[in-house]
Amino acid sequence: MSAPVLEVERLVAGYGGAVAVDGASLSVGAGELLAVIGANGAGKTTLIRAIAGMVRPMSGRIRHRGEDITGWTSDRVCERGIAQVAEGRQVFPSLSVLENLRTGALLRRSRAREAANLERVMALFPRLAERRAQAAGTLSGGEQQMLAIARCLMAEPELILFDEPSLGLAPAMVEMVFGVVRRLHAEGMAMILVEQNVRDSLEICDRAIVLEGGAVVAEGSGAELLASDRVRAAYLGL
Amino acid sequence: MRRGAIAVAAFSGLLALGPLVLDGYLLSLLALAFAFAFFGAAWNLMMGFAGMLSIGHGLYIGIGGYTVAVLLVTFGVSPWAGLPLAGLLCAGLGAAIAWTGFRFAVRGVYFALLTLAAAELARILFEHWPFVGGTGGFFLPALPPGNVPLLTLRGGPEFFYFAFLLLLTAALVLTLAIRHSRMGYRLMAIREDEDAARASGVPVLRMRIAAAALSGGMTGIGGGLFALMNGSLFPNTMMGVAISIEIMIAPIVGGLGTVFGPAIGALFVMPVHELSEHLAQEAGVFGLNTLIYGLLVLLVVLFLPAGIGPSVARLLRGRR
Amino acid sequence: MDLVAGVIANGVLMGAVYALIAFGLTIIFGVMRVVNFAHGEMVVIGMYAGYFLWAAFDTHPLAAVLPAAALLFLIGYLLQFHLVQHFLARPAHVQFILFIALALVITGAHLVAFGPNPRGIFSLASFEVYRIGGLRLDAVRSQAAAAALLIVALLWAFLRASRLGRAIRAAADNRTGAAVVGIRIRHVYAVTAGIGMACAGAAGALVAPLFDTHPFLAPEFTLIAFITVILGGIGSLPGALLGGLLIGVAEAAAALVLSPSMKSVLSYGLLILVMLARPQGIIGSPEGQR
Amino acid sequence: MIRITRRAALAGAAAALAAPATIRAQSAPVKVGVILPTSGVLAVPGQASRRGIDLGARMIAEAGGPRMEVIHADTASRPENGRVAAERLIREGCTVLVGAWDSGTTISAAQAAEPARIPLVVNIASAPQITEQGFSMVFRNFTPANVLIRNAVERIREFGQITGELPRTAVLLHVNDTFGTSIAQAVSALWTQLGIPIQIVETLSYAVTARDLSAEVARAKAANPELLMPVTRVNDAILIVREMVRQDFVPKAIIGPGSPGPYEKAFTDAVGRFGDEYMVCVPWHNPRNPRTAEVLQRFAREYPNERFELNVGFSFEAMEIVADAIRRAGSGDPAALHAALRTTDIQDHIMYGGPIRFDEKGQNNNIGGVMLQNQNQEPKVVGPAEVAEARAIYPLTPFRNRR
Repeated sequence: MSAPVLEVERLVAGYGGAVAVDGASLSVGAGELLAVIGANGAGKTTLIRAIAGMVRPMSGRIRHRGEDITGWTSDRVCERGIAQVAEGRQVFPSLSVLENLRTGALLRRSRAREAANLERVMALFPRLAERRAQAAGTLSGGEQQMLAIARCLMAEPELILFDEPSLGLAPAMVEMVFGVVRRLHAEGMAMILVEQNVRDSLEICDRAIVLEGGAVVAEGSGAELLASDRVRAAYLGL
Repeated sequence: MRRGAIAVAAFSGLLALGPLVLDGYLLSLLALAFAFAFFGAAWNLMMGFAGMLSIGHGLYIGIGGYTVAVLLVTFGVSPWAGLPLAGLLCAGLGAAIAWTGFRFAVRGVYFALLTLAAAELARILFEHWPFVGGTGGFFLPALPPGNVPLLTLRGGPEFFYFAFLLLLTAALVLTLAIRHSRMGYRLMAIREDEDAARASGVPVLRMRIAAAALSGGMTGIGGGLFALMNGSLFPNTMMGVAISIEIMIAPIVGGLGTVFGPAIGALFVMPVHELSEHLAQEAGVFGLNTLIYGLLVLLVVLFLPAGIGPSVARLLRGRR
Repeated sequence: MDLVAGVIANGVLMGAVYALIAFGLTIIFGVMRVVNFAHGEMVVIGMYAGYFLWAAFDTHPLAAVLPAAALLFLIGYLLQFHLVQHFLARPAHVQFILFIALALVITGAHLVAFGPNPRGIFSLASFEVYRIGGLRLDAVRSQAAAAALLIVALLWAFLRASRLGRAIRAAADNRTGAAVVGIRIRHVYAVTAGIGMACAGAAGALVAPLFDTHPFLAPEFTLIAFITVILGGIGSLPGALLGGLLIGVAEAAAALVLSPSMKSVLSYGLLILVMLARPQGIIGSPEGQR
Repeated sequence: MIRITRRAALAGAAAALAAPATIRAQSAPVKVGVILPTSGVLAVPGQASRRGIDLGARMIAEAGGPRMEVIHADTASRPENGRVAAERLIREGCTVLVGAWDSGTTISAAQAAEPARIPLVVNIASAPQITEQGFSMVFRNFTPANVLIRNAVERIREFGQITGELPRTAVLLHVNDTFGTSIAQAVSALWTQLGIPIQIVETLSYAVTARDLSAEVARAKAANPELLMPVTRVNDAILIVREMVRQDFVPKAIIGPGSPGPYEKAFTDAVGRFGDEYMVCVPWHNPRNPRTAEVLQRFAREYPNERFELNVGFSFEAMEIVADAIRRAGSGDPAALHAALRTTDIQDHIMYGGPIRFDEKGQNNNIGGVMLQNQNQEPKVVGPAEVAEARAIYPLTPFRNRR
């Protein structure tokens, strides 16, 4: 197996004095889709934010393609091709759809191919093409999620960190989001998917980890975890 | 509460002995420091406890000062009556401004600018009002020989030392009482999260008006005494932007929202003022005092984020 | 009639310069949510830059605009990057005192370095007038206004069309979002502060031939910038322009009909009225009022 | 009118400077406390005053005057500091105080001086109230606003006699600060009382912080007066002249009654020849007194970039008054100094006017006022005739002819 895209080793991170991620380790291989499941407050979002450089780890190591990127700021992490579809979508409400997309291409890594990428994501999300001049704040939740994903793709990432992409969306839109994730996976994109929609994410992932109290308590393929009694009881309500 | 009361008693008791060892200069310097500590404590009630940033507290100093001075000189009314009247008038003004701000949902920076605009409007109006001397100023007569300070509420350094110390002590006691009262908790709830406070049944409007009225009234009384000490009043120096800003520095440097913050701040700021002025004179470099003063304030906000007071308290506790 | 037209025209010209000052204040607030209470001091630094360039090289007053803006950009960038950045998460009153302290330091430094004496630029150019019919437009003011409007227009275009401009607007709109897309927030903030203070500096260089430079001018500029910004809507750039023109004209009109010394009554009155009736400013969005 | 003969002047100078040996023999110098706003918004006149104090102290010492030690205190232009500064100086052993430039600070300092029985020699402060509040320790060697205007009116009347005509209409344009307001009030009170045949067609006031006076000047121009009477500080005087040039507003004369500003170096530097022929009526040094010339030369040597104007002059003179009192008192005892100050009678002094004497309220009523006109960017005395050093130019040369 080739070297993993991302390795996280005994990561500890949190806010102020509170520790949210407590010694979690994981790795994502090239083209691999890793699902992260866990209850509210298990440390999923903090894990994502620490990898993305938005929370400074207290200890532990994060490596990207073998290089230590622990404690790097978010802009440097983005520049390496680790992009984020953040919780709450985080679009720029008063900027137009087009301008939002172009903020995704501010990075040096993809700047030069902005026009081509724009065409690509517009083709992927025709809805956005229709509304390109509209302020992002006026879009529906689902459309904003499309925008967040499209914006992330503008950076030509090789690893995407999805943080609750289906949260608060109508069922049709949840469907759409999973469709996009599946499609990106099929195209060979490495991804970490944090979802409260446990069944769907376990079904599409290559591998999954279960986070409890900030630590990894279970790991395995999606099918293995779907079969595990513990996961079924705790996260699938069966 | 009990420890706080002991601290206030110790603080004021110790300072009351001041005149035994201090000369006129130090007494008048300390009187000025107490005056600013008092203004700071009054301002702190609004900002530190209720979270209402007022950058126009000069309004109350000015209105309080002019009320007392005009009553005394033009109408022959003793400051004994003038000071309470000034307090009432300024309490009313404070309440009116708080009400206006609340009624029209003027918050945060906007509320601060509302207070500033009110103070500036008052200043300009006073500058054009011949009855109070306009920009020409309003002057108090010199004290006759044989003046009895307790009668006229005017006197030498010793009198103003005690007068402002008394006011300051009263303000500290009041702050302490409020801090541990239901009103205090309600005010702090408003400061922390106004919407949450309202949701949990705090009468936000009433609390804010109460805090502003109390703060304005206290400042007005202090302003009256300040005018009696200065002997002359000018709209610009009594209610200009400069004095409004000056009175905020001590409480913030000392520790906002704490009982002793304003007093500690003023007792720190005054000597800094004085020493830097000395230094500037020695060096013959005018303006050095402003520079040093600004740098020290900068250092305090940079390195003692909660103010000097809490840091001193932590140090004292650490020793024990 | 000429009197009224001339006074109002001058008001419009001054308004354009106020707008530039206010533009600087509002962009800093709009992006970082801090209120630069030392804004007037930045204008005064720009004025000194203008004065000393003139004194040393006898340059045309407009020639000082770029160097003054560059100097203030640098000051703004460094201040934001190394000092103000640490105060972004602190409460408003602490930020307020930080800027007050900065203002004191700058005023003190000016007084120490340059003394209290007003420094006037004496150049024949500053007495020129343009005649349009019966209207006499003062040349320095007209040039200052034109330059101010040009700068505002260029900045507006920069914010709309450039990559960095987009990053600034994105950071203003949603800070987390900006971090998500990999914008270097600290750098972008510092650039924003640099631009905001450069506006003040450029305005300072523009007014140096009009008002004589001395250390104590600053509070007036800060106040006028505030009123302008609140009138137009805090954080709104077109609002700053509108507010500036409004204040310029209102003050001119007040000087005509009231006693001139009462003219700021009108500004403050207008300010209170707008705050009570339309707190988001005349054309600001409610979004701005945070 | 007061006339000073050359002989009297010389005799006076000798008397003032030749201190008796008894004083010089005393060991401890008399400590003189000086309170001035050397920083803050009043720093310009505060520092100018300080130059006068320092020069006075040096020249008195060199001439063998009584030994004095000057201790300075800065008020940072805040009135409440006047009292603290006075208390501090008194503690440091000062037995006489000089100060405090602005009226508020002066009152504040007087309140400390009064109970301590330490005399306060007021160098500058023009509010009439200062000597009307019943302070017994205050001695003011400066004209209150009403006297300033009385002198100014006298000069304007004389001016009419010299030029053969007086302007018929005037606009009074004054700064709305403590000083400007007192002057404006005095003008309106005295104008008709003294029978000045000039009709004031409009009175305009502007804020001291004014940034732009175009509208004010436009209004003044619209009233079309023959005489413009600006009462200003230096910054606004500059703004007014610039606006007058731009708006091509050329009255027959510009005379600022009692106004500071145009004689300051900042003014002539900023407006150059456009500031020429601008007149002000102010208390000023007597250019015909040989001692004045000596002081002026010395000042020019020590402060080559500054101008000797009235802040410097009256502060210099305050030191001479103090030195004279010390000499006559024979000690630094405040009570003796107070008694000596009461009987001050200095015939020869550098500022124009009669002998320096203080009335029972502590006011010197003999201070004269001159008419100054800027010529070639220097203020020149053009009246009264007995001290004039140049002829007044009238009417005003249009600005467009000066480019």
